[in-house]
Amino acid sequence: MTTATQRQAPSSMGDRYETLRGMGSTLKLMTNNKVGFAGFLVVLIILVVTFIGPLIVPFDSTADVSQIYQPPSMQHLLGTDSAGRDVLIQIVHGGRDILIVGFLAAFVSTTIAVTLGSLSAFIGGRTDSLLTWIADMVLTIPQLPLLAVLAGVLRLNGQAAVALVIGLLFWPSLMRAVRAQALSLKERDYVESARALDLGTPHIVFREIAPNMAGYIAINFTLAVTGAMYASVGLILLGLVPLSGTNWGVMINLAWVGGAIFFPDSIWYIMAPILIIAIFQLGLVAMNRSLVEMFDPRLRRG
Amino acid sequence: MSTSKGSPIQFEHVGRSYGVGTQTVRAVDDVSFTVEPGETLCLVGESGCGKSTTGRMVAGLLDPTEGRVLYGGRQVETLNDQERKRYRRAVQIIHQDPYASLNPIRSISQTLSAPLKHHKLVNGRTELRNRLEELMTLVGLTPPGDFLRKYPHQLSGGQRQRVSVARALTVEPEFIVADEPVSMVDVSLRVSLLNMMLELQSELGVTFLFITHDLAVAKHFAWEGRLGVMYLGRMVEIGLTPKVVGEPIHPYTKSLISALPEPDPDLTRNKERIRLRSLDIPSLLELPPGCTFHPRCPYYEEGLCDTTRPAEDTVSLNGRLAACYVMARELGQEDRIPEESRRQAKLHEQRAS
Amino acid sequence: MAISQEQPVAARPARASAPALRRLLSNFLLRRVLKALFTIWLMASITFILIRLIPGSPVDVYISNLVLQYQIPYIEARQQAASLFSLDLDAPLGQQYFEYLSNLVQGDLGTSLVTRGTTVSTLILRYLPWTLFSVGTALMVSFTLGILLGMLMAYKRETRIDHVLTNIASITSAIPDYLMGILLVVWLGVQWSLVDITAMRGSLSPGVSPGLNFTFIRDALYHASLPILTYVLGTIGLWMLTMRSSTESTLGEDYVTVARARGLRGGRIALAYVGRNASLPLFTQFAISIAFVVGGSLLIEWLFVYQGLGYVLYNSIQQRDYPVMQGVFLMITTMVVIANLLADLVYSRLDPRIRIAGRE
Amino acid sequence: MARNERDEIATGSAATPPEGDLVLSVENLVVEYRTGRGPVHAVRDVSFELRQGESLALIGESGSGKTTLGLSLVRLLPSSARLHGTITFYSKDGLQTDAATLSEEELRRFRWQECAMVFQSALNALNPVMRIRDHFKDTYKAHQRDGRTFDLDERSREVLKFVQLDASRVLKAYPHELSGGMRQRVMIALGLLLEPRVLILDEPTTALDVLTQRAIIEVLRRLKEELGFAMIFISHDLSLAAELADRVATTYAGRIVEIGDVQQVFYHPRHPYTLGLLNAVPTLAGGREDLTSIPGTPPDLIELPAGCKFNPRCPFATDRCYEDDPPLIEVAPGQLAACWNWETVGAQWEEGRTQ
Repeated sequence: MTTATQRQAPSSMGDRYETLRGMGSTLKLMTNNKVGFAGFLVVLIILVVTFIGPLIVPFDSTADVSQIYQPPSMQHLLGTDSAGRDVLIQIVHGGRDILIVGFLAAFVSTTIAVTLGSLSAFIGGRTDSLLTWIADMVLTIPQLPLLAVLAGVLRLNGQAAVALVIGLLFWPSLMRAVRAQALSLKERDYVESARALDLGTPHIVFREIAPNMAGYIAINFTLAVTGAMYASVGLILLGLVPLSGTNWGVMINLAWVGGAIFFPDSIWYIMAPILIIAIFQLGLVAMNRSLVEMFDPRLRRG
Repeated sequence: MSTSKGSPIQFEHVGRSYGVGTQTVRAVDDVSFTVEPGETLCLVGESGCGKSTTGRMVAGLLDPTEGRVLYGGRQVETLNDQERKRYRRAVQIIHQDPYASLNPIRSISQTLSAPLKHHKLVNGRTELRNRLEELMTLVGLTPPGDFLRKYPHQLSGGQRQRVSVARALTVEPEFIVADEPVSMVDVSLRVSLLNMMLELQSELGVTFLFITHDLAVAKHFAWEGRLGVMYLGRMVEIGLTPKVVGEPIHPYTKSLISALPEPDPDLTRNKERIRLRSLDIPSLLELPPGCTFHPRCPYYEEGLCDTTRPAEDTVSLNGRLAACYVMARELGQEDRIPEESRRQAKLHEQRAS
Repeated sequence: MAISQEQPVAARPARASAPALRRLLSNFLLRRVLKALFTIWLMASITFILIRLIPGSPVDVYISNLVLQYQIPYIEARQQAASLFSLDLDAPLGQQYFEYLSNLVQGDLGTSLVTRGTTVSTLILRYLPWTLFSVGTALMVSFTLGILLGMLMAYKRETRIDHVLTNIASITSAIPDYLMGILLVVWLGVQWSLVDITAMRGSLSPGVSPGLNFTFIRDALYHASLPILTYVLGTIGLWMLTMRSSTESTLGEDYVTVARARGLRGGRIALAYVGRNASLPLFTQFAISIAFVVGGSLLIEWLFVYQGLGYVLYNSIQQRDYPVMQGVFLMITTMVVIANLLADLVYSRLDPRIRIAGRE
Repeated sequence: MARNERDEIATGSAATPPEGDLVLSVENLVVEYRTGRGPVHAVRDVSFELRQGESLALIGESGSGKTTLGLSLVRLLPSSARLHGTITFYSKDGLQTDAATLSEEELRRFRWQECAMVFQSALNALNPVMRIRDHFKDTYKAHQRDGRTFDLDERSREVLKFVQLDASRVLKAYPHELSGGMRQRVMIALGLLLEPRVLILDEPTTALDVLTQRAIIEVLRRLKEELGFAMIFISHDLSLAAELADRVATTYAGRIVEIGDVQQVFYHPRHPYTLGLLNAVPTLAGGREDLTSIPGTPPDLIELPAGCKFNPRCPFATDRCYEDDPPLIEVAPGQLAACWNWETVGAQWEEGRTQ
């Protein structure tokens, strides 16, 4: 039997101390998976660059025709674009829209999925088959074409609208996963004995079941962010979403539509937005490996 | 047996059926019995015979689809909130699988403190502490301090089952439903778990409904209580354990006893064997007509056994019941066989002779 | 793929609803078909509502354009719009909707606003095969390759090849496929100029007419190679990772140990015991990915100027050619729904436990 | 009637095992698994022999390494396992093969021809997506080239009839369409297909109900008496050993702690663990027994104590038991026990018997 590694204070402390100590060791666990931790750092850095960068680095879009497609140099760390503007500044200022849409859409779809998934699992019967049926149906609808049609017809302007529409389309697969997980947890013996002990539904949902699903939901949330970014950048690329100003999607669109790709030395300008999006998505997926371990009961507080 | 303060739980023609695709499956079919306070009733039967479903209905965790469940003489559905709360806490359950019965992410002290704090059975931290240690000692997990801090995956199967029992005791129940509590624990450790539960019964006067597939464990645990044998959702025999094991009446009980191997070479190799007519259990989806054991029963008589279904109390000898017409005739209770079956039996006799 | 079959046997108390209806509904196949039809109907209604009802809807925009630009009187503009949209704009809403549906059933999806006279159906018939061809081939290649590589990774667990393939799989499945498409064009086409991307534009070289001859097939493949490569790169990672974990758990099953104990050859075990069982869960995922990949064709076909349905849909959205947009979108959804149906059938044939249950 | 008096009237059918020729001999078998927490000593220096027509029961509980022992005989261990020692199979024509040294291909051909296995959970011992008929075909095809040719269909029906199964219905069925008992009987039939000399059965009856278990025991008994198979039963259930075994070995923490003829081990045990097991198993016959458990918890095969591995739970332990691990000592003709104080153990048991 593994004895508890760190010496604990006498356990006469209340539950609160137990959860605090738990949180501490949970965060520590994030570090012990190398790949996961690396992913976590990447995501953190990009978030900082995107949301704090613009406060430090003023936006300057002065075009300078003599300086087009410059390779990275001291003044332009990432070189310049087709109009001679600094690429780094565009990257720093270009993330906000994309990430907001990504996280907002993921939040919307995760909330819908968790609510409908748990409802469907706990109520069962007709509600369960109806909700699963709806989820299955939405799953068979190709998301991008519907998004494109909606964007074309409805003039989606502003991140909130785009995020909402994406969120409303992306919840089914997560809902089915949450439902399956909730169903299996609901049948567990310790939930039945909690019912026998008359501990009440709030205790069962938030103390017995939710903690076991937290990891599951966190992992699916990060996947939802990647999915939402896939869709939003896609729409921007197709020019169907009139997002003003510059963002990574618009940069790629301009580079592609403007034919910049045919100039060999424009490579830095094209690669910068593509790489930042790809690296962010990779960071999220890698981070999941730590999330898996963070929420695995055997490792978490062993 | 110390006088215990509980109320009896009574089954009256209780049934539970499920919709499987287009058919309905009767997991429990017209079962009636009463468990008196302080008593031990043991339910034995093969897998799929409905003993676990019955256990959950006794514990009020599953509603019957037919018949009535009574607590203290009153039907459970008609209890008012206050009475229902008392019934809810009066009956607790212990599960079979030690690895699934404790929430893996909550420590043992958290698992045990939840009911104590929720129902305000203790006030203040020190009283909680003492009650936790008292419970741990009751179930034989000493020194308590060590175990309270641990998590389920740090304990062995036997230790987890003891925590399960301690959790059931937190609300001072009158009645414990133990669903195969020892079948996943090593044989050499089972007995200490059974003896611990027997001590609890004599000390606290708790009523036990003990569910198992192992007749020998049933005999050991319920020696002073009663034994009920179930087959395909029905109670085929019930009575005092020494009688049911010593002189079984229903052919199914006889077959179980004769089929069970004993840990004693000479005894078990020379045991008189009952030849069954067919080896395989019929599926719950297509139950044979009349007595559901007739396709396998060595005492089968055409017409008599496969026309109507024997009621639970076909044979009734002061509390000792068995659902079998052949045995009813043998024991001189022929009048309890319904007219329909008697006529069919005569018909087949004439045709045969 | 939405088989609700994996729902645990519903432990609901038995109710006496009409047995005939329940027997009908419980037939696995019929339920699938009903659901498919309902999805198509729902999508048709959504596009109807979008096109017709939302203020500032495309019909009104089209009418106001005609009035402003060509000074056509309002009434006449309405007639023109009605004929193009094959809608009677004055009739009460319910009647319009009913008419819209009946036209739909007869395959009349209205005519294109931009290219006058060509009906949407002809457009679809011309461009649908290209999407089917490119997406279909890509899915087949990616699925089979993904399964084989996945099994290899599971058999060679924790070796160098496993680590390399796992990393490749996780990278390609994380990065959006259209970004990889762009990278292909930029690096293969421009930077290393290994591929003449300008020649590869479009789905067919000029002057080559479709027919069962070698030149057509070679040319079609040549044009479709980059889109197919992009689709494969976009989906193969997921198959590899899923198959790897599924194979790993199957290798731990008793029947594999028993097969080895029975002295069966490694190949036989890998194929009939491990492969078949491990690939089952992938079929459910295959159906879901159909919707994803077909949807993605919108972007990939735009990227490579590959004239399939996705490309037509893109153009119709850009040019506000609503009838075409409506018709093509419906066609894409129908394609996905049918593909899901087929995947359901294949899955139920493969897993006897489902097939038998389905027939009860 | 207290259990111990009954053996006075020891009629007992197979008193001493038939003197068949040697079929299998295992010498100093050691198996270790590499894990994160250090090596697991699953099998620690086990030796025994098996003769034609004889059945040996290996009885042990969790942490005894009995399943590893079974799997190691046909080298079916996972890659993380290391195996030392010799496993010699003697085929009918006197050829001796040491399974420990066989190459992969030789091993493949050897398995099921010489030594077949029946596993515990019959449900997933059969390939869920294949009919039973194909399982027989696979087994036959795998050994066809080694000269084992016979009419597959006829042979399959023959072995299925032997285990009382309706061949026509079973052959075309899928595993999930058969009950637990039927699947276990199919596994036994598959084991007989190539007429191996040794049949290893790992917990053959554990996952089954009493009546189905009885049917399997009857089949195994006929197998032994009519077809003269040499069999090894691996189980935690003493009653199964009492029913079918000629010789019984109790195992603890990866080693055989006592081995002997079934009458000797059941009625004259000499090892404290065997004693503890016999006193802990409830029986159906007779009145209520005062049963006692073995104290403590099952052994952790990674952190084993010094000396005798049973000392933490042994009421007879003396100083010597904490220092060195006792070898198997002959305590009676054909009976060995690994205990320094077997005399006191024997004395206490025999004295308990006479009360």
